Amino acid sequence: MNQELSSGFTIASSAPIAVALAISALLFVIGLVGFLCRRNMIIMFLCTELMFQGAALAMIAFARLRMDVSGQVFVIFILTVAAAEAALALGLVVLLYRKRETLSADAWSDLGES
Amino acid sequence: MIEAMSPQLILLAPEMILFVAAVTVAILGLSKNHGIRASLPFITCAALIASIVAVPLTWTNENAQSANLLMPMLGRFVKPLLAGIGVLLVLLSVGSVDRKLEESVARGRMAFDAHRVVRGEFYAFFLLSMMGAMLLCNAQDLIWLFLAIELVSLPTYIMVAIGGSGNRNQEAAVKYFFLGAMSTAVFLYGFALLYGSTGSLQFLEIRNALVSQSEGSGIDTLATIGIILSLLGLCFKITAVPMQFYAPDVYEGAPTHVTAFLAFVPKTAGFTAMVLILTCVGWSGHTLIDSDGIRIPYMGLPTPIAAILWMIAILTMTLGNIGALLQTSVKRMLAYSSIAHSGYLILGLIVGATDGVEALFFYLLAYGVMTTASFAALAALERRGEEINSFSDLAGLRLRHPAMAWMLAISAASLVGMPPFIGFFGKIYLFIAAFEADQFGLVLAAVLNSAISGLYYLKLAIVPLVAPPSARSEEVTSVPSRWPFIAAVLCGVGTIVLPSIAGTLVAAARSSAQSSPIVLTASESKSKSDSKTNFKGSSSGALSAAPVTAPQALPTASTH
Amino acid sequence: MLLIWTSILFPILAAFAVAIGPTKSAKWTAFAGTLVSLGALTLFAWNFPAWHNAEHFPNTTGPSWIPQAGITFSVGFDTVSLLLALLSAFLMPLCIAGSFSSITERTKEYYGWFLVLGSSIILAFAARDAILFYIGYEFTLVPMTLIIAIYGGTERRVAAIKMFLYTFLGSMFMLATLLYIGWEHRLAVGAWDFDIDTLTKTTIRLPSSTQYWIFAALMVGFAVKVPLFPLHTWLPLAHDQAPTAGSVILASAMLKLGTYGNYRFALPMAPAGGAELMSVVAVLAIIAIIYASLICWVQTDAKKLVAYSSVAHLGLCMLGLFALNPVGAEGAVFYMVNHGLSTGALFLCIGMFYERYHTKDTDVVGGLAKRMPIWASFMVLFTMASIGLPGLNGFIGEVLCLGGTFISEHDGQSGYPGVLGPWYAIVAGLGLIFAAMYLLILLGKLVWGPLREPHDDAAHASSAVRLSPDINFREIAILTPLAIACIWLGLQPKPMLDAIAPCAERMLANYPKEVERLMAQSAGTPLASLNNTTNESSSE
Amino acid sequence: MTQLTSIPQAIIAPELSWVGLALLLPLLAAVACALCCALRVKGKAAAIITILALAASFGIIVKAYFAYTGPVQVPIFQWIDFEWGAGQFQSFNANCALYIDTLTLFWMLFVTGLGTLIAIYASEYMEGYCGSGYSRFFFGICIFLFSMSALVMGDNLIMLYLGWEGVGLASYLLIGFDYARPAAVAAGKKAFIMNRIGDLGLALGIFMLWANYGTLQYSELFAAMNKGGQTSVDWDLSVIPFLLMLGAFGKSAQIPLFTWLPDAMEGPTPVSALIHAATMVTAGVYLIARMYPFFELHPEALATVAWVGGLTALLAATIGMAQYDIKRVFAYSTISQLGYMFLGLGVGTSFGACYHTLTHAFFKALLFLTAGAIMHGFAGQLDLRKLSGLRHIPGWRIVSWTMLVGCLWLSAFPYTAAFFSKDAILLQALTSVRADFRFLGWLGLFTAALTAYYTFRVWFRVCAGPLHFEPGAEAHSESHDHHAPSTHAAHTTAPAAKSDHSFHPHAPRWAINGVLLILALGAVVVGVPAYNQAFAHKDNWAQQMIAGSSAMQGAGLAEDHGSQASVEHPKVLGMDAHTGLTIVGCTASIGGILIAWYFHLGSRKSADQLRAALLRRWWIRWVPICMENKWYVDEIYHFCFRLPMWLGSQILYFADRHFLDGVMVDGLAKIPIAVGKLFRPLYGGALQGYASTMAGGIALVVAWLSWIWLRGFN
Repeated sequence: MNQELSSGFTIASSAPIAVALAISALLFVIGLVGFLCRRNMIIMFLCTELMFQGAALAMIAFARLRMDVSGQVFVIFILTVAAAEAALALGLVVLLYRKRETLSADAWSDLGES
Repeated sequence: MIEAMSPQLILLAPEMILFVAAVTVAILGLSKNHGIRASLPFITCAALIASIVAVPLTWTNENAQSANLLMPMLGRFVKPLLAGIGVLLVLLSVGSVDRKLEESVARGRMAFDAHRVVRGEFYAFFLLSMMGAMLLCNAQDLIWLFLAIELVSLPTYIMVAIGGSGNRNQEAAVKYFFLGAMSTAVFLYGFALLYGSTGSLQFLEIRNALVSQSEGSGIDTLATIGIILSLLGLCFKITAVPMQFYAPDVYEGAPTHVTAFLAFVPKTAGFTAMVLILTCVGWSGHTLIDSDGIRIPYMGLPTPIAAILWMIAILTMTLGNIGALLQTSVKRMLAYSSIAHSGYLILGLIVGATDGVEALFFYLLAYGVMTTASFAALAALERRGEEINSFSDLAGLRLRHPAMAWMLAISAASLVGMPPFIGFFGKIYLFIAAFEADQFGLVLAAVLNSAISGLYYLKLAIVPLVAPPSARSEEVTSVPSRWPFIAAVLCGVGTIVLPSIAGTLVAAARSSAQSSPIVLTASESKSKSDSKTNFKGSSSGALSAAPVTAPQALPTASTH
Repeated sequence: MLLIWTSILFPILAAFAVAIGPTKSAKWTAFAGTLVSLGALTLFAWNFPAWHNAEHFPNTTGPSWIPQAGITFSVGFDTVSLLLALLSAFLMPLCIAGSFSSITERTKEYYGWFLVLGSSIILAFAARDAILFYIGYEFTLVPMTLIIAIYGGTERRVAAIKMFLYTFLGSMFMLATLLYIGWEHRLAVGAWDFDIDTLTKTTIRLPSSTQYWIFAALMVGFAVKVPLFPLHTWLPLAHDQAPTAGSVILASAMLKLGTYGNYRFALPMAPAGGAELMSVVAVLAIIAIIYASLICWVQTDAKKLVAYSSVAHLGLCMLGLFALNPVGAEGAVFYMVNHGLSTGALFLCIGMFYERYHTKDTDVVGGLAKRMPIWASFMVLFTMASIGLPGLNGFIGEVLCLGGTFISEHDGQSGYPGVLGPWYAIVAGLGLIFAAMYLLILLGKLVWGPLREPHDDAAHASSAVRLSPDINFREIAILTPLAIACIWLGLQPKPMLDAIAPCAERMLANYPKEVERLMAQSAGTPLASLNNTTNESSSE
Repeated sequence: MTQLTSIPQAIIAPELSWVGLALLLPLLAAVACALCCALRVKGKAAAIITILALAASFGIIVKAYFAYTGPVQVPIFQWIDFEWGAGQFQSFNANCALYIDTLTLFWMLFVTGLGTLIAIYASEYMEGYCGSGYSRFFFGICIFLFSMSALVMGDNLIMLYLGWEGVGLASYLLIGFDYARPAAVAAGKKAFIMNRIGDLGLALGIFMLWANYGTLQYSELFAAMNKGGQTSVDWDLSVIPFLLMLGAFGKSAQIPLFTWLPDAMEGPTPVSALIHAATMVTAGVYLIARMYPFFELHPEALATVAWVGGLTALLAATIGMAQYDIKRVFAYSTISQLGYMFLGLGVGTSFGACYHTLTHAFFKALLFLTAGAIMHGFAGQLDLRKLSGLRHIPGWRIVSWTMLVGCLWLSAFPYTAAFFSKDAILLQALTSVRADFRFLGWLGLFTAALTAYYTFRVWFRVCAGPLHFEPGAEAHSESHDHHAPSTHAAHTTAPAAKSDHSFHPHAPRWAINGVLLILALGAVVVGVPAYNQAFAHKDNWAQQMIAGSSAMQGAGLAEDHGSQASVEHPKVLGMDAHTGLTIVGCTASIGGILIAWYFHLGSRKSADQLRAALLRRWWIRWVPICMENKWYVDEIYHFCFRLPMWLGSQILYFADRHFLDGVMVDGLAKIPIAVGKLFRPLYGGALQGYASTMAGGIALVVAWLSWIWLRGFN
């Protein structure tokens, strides 16, 4: 399956990579839309995680395509960073919850120009 | 022991110092002894100064050669710049982190409780973030770049949250965190696409792949989208147009010393990252040595990337300046002004090659000094325990705090580009670089924008000096610790004195902007697999052929 | 070289001394500072070798500041810039002495800023590097804005902010153009270099369309500073609100920066563009003369009247410069020096009576000849000087400017064809009548006529420093050197005119060719014959 | 173009630089007077200094007259002198140098002579101002004489212009001498501005000359004319005479710019006598005489001068008839006599004009000084209805009889000096080839009759008739701070009281009487050259003086006419020219005197009846009304020029403040702020708000990129 990648990358010819890419793009978009719509801060953080996974999936797809291990190494690092961010996000959310007794992001909008 | 370490590791000496200092500071922060807790900022300063000293010692030419970096001399200028301004930023924060807790403990109203103390962590995160920014300069591949950027931003989210007291910090933190996370995801996706199209994470290989693509039918779309997405993601760091909306709220909400930090360190990191990525894509000024050693001029950024950067520059400048006109809060106005200055800096990015990047770094130096001066002046004052925020607090400041009033005036004058100060020389050099790349439109836009910026910077200068004192400004007192005062004076003097050594600074910026020449060996276009092997040999050979460190004469007159 | 740098840097040292020293001695240190700077300049002028040739002295390029951008610390004078620098250095001590009694609080800051202003003006005149000139030119704004904003009249802040922003926008255009010129030089030669003479040599060779834009942009930048017609609205406000000494320096030294800028940058650097645009700009100058003179006629506020009058006078001065012949150019430079002396003196006189009556409104106060005879005689002398009475300095400038405009026709035999003509001079001549009218009305109200004093004598008594009804010895000591200068220049202009002549001719060297080419273009003759003349242009 | 008899070429004579002293002395005196003024000298020191200086300069001029051999150019010092090329048009030099020829000496003689006499007169007349303005007055006189001598003796037109503006300044300072009175200040300002309008004409003329001839020095200009003046058709040469004319009319108060002279009577009388009668106003005549050859540049130039002169003479005479203030009458008579001089110049006899200037200077100065004496004695009373029969009062006989001499000369009584000078002018006009000149000649004769009438109207009213007078205003106001009480009878009487015994007019002392006598003698002496020519058939001294100068070209014309006259014996009313004119001239002046005798001495009430009768008839009503209101010229100027300009400048000032400054500048500053408000809602504060805008931005960019990709693809 080691297709010669001509310089011009044609999606049509290699089905599996296209599917993987489509899924990762889908994941990314879902994460983005979820981040914009959902009010709850934890859900919003999860959506950012989703976007991270979308990127990771794309990375794996390309690694597979290129038969190059560094893509997967990158994914591992993405996961670790996502974990770090999760810890930080939850710490922050707990801090906010203790302040305003609510998880909704709209509670925090008194800065900014009215 | 140092020779034994491989050149890459030696170059990381400053980061190692900072890391060790971060750990010690985190631990010392928990000690019961008030003296140790009070000395934490000074330990941080010591570490930073040590890292400044470490750079020239370790970053010698041979190390840079053998380190096989994309921009070998980048760290030699950027790291001392970061650490230097970092020292000033630490001085700003002396006495304001954990202030209420420390006071109550000092007055004995509260027993010391290790769980509540935050100062140690704050300075640890400070050092970690600084370390992240420095790591960026040694980046060799996308992973390193990604990790360094995350290392810069994660600590800043926390610093915003724990820096001061009051719920405005939390709101700023939450906004900063979530939007930061989103932008990280964006540029991560960009990296993924870039990896996909070029097949490698190593900068040098990405560059060779992109150059060979551009030799052929131009960079393919996937790579273009990848680069654009990563640039947009990084725009968050440098508060450029699509991603700059968080800046006013976060800068206003965060405590002043943290805002000062945000205004400089992430911005420098963002710009360094963008420089690295765009160097991969290759600017017109790059030296290309083809197989038989002839230098061929590289035609520069592909049009879509250049067009988008051009749009971002114009919009950032204009929105930043126009937004600042309406503000009544000083910190919010300074936020907009830092957005505007990012617009000017993107000008340097567009020009690219050595002139643009060199002007960018020199302007970053100037920007760092003058913005820190204005924030320091604000940090050194307070009104009834809270920070200075609105202009009416500053009215007639000259009567009670003449030094701070003059510092504000000087920083405002320098920010607007008034001649004898460093800001003017930064702008001049930026315009000269823009002329090198025939960007007349941009220069005109920048000139118009700095004229518009005159409106609000003049307000920042005239209100403290000339306006009659208002009721609110009567209660303005100076912060108990005198270090912010000293930092402000240092920055003010800096803006006046630095122009006199402008020549040497520009030379340093020029050397850091050199990027290693792209070497197109005849076998380049052959199959991908074996390019990796001979690549190593040829690149190192080529490197020695064109000694990078020789101060390069100005690039031959690019085709006009 | 050392003398120049002493005259520039010493006032800054004095400013520090004033800032540190005790308040009481602030004014004397400031006075001493300006005297030393004046002394250094006069010593330099005394043995100035290039009085009769158009060379700069010292023409060695100084230590480089930013080598990559070709910015160097090179300073040097030619006769024109030396004269203007001497004028400003001469007026500085007079202004400081003039404000001893009028400035009572925040005196240290006032004198400090004044010294800084003086040094940056001299730097602007002395600079031989375009960016160094820009630094001097631009930095005068900061002290001036602060002086007006702190020590000015009622709505001083509005006036100061308007002045700053207006001039700042104008000079931003100028900066962009200077850099563009530097860039054209870089293209032609390969390296950045901002030395004015080298820049002039390269810009002359540029195609006429680029020169057109360079001239237009530079003209806009400098027209804001020399208040040419549409861009003058900031000047009356600034003068009205500025303290006496501030408006003296604004009128006599800072406005000259604009005219000097035109003389040094706009005209020599873009002769082709200049030749085309000259008639448009001359029309603006003429409108300025008539427009400002008419407005002066209805003014009741003495200071605003003199402010608008300097708009009119400088319109005539610029007209002389645009006449593109030695008579006009020399007249313009001579006029710059005279205008500085006579208008500066007028402002000082107005300041003196303002200190005593605290009102500038000529409806309220008047007929002071009875109360202040010595002041009245000085006032009459300086008004007559600015009206341009023969025998005093104004006349010679006026005659030369008008004469220059007169003979600057296309087919003039004066060896310097120009684009203006007799009709321009005739209309500008109307300005002479209006000049007599509005200045005499000022004189009639202020000096002659029955004595009118503001009835609220409280203001009179409350002035901190009790001033004698007529001007005291200090004030006389300020006005006499100006009076002597006015009379001396009126009777003996020859040495100064001879000094200016070579520089004026050098500046206009390329214009005869350009005007002929313009005429040939407009007359439609084939350009081929003329083309070869342009590319092997005369290189000095 | 009549063949130009060449003007003698001036030789450079530096050894004659002592003549420059005549220029320098008044300047030194002025400086001395300024010092007296500054040191508040109480006594009459200033007067003595001035008189000495003027007498010395008169002596120098007389010495120069006797030492005169030919036209001479005396350089003193370099003033404006630079050249940028070798060519004729590539230099601008206007050095301080003197050009001495007969015309200059002719003029300087009577200028310095009269100046000295009037200075002596003023020393007594101005006693009242001893403490507070005396030396300032003499400072003005010295400045005036310095400028006048610079004007007359100047070697180039810029020196002439220097003198021109200098005399304007002196007249401004002296008219506004009594600055306490707003009327005086306004008059001074009006005089200066009117002069300034004339000066503009002169300045433009000078520039035109310089542009066309490349030089401004008389010697070089005349040399250019000698080589055959180009009367070219292009406009910038032919406009020169008209511009010079405008300057001359401004200074010598002719038709367009004459309204300032009557108002200039606000100044003290010696000023009116010296400046506004004898010397300054003749500057215009001097200019045209000096630049006479250049008036050939346009065929109609001289005709215009003649017409303007004739019409002014008539207009001024009509107004003079209806004035009640003695000084105003004499002011209008000065304007009318100047009209005659310009008529003379216009018709071609520059000799007649210059000779009339000489005679006029003497008798008009005499008349003004007598009026001054009356005003001084009768505490400012000058209304001829309130003064009568002065000659009966002891001590006033000299004033009355000298006034009679003056009036006789003014009305050109047969065989007086003025008769001959006016006769020379009218002869030239009546016998000229051109019909319009002849018409002007007859018009001049009619005006001569009017002149005779209004002159003797004054004399019969004031000096003759029953003794009755009322003191002027100054006697009854509290003693002016500047009028030392000693000079006026302190006791005050009700102003309306007619009884004369209460107020004793103090008669003038030796200084005033002496000067009056000398002037009367001078008026007679000045007639001697005419008597020689008329009776002893020796040629007239004045004619020789004028003939020897640049005005020569005009004199030449006279001879041609003369020669033509002898050839065709032009007839005046059928008789030979000279005899015919004398007869007509005598009838005109004697007729005028008789009419004046009838109305103002015989039956004074008949004058009032005539006036009432005229006012009743509607079709003739406008004549007396217009005459008394000076034909409303001032009002016309006010409405045609001053008012519209004043309104225009108010509008401009409003526009400058609000439109140019308010709308343009402030408006420009408000644009960025307005745009800023546009983008403000984007920073609303909501987290998701920011996120969506950011996502929108990214989506936009990616969409644009893929659009390019797709477009590139197919």
